[in-house]
Amino acid sequence: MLRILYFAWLRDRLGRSGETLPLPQGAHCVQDLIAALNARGGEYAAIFARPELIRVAVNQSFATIAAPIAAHDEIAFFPPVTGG
Amino acid sequence: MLRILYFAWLRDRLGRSGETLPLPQGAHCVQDLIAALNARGGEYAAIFARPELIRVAVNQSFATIAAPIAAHDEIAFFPPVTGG
Amino acid sequence: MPRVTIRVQAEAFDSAHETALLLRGHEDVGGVAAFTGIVRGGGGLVALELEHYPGMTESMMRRIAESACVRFGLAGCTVIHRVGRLAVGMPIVLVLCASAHRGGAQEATTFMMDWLKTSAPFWKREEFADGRSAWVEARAQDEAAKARWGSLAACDGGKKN
Amino acid sequence: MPRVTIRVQAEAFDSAHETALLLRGHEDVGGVAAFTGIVRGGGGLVALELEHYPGMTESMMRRIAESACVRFGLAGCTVIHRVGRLAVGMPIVLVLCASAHRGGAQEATTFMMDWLKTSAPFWKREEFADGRSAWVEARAQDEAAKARWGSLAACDGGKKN
Repeated sequence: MLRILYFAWLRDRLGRSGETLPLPQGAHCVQDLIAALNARGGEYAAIFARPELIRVAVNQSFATIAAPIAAHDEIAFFPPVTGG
Repeated sequence: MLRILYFAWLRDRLGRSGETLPLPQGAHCVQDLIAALNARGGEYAAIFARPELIRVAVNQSFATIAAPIAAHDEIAFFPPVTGG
Repeated sequence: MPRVTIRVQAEAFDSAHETALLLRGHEDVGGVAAFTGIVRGGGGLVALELEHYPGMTESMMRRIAESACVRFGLAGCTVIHRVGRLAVGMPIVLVLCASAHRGGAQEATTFMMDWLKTSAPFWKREEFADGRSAWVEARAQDEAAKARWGSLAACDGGKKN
Repeated sequence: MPRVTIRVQAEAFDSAHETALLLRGHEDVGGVAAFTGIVRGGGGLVALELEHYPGMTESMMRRIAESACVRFGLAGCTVIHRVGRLAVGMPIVLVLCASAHRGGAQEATTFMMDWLKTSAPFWKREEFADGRSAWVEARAQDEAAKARWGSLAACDGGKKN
């Protein structure tokens, strides 16, 4: 199972901080996962149809949407960071 | 009377931290005072014959050797500063 | 080995105590540069709520700190970032850099703040006196500030093994 | 009015306490940059003896601090310089600059240290383990560091009235 995490306003909009999910059929990279989430419609579509608004980490390192994913990966979606 | 102060290695070499002195005859600027001190010979000459080694303050502000001086001024001689 | 300390905590920090810990036993340090970020008031702001990504935050902070130690030849550095609700006037973040010479410590502090602001997964929500609340948006100028340091293999989007 | 604190003292200072005093009642501060100078060991050095020119020291420190407040728009700054005998590892000098934004506070700290090192009348004598002792010579690079800030009417050799 993939472990998906949502932070900041993504979590607020989706109403959840994370979920577990089997690797979607034929998904090889982050972009494939985004397409699967987008296909859910509703708030998911509102967010994942605009990937330029979100940042991704795969296994706790920043990643691009082209980054490969595999079963058991931890994939986090969040807005650009604003700490410091 | 002028109040003359010496700091750091100037004080060590001259064996005194200061002195009071009447304004030397015809002295109008720091350079004239330096000439009068240099004329004493000994350690005074060793130091004041090389004014490039020393820095001057007149009434507690940095000054050049061309700065005017007058009776009752406080004139300090010291090496370049090394604080901080 | 440089002495690197990383912490994410709700509690306040004591910069003098942290400086003493950083310096302990280091006779080759000539200066410690520090930056303390504070919740700035204005526009009716009451507090910030700081959220982070536990695990990734600490590992990114450590990578940034270790890069700074190598790049600026630091004797050590300490980075403490607070989370949770922080009222106006409260300290949010502390960066301490110890070095033989002043310039390295000061530059390293700037470097660490520029990277922290853009590469450590923290998010701020603002709470206002009138009850409004809003997530802070990232600023393009923070990315520009980071960019002037060039790429940082250990921090710049590399995939961790 | 910026809050300026200047002190020359033999005693140690507490940077956290000084930071709290500097910030008290200032809701418009977003960051405090600090630099603490430390007696760096090496080459058999045991201690420094710090001498100053009482009166002129304080007035130069104040002029430098007030210039920094104007130039960098600081909410305030604190400069504390110790004198007397300071063993290796002891703090010598503390500069704190508080500002709405980070960059101003950090730049102001560098500016103040560059000016302090070249324009405040302090002198250091080094004491070594073998009994030798020698006055520290001024470094050309300190003058060069100051020079990059351009002239500073209030500090640059002007005669005080």
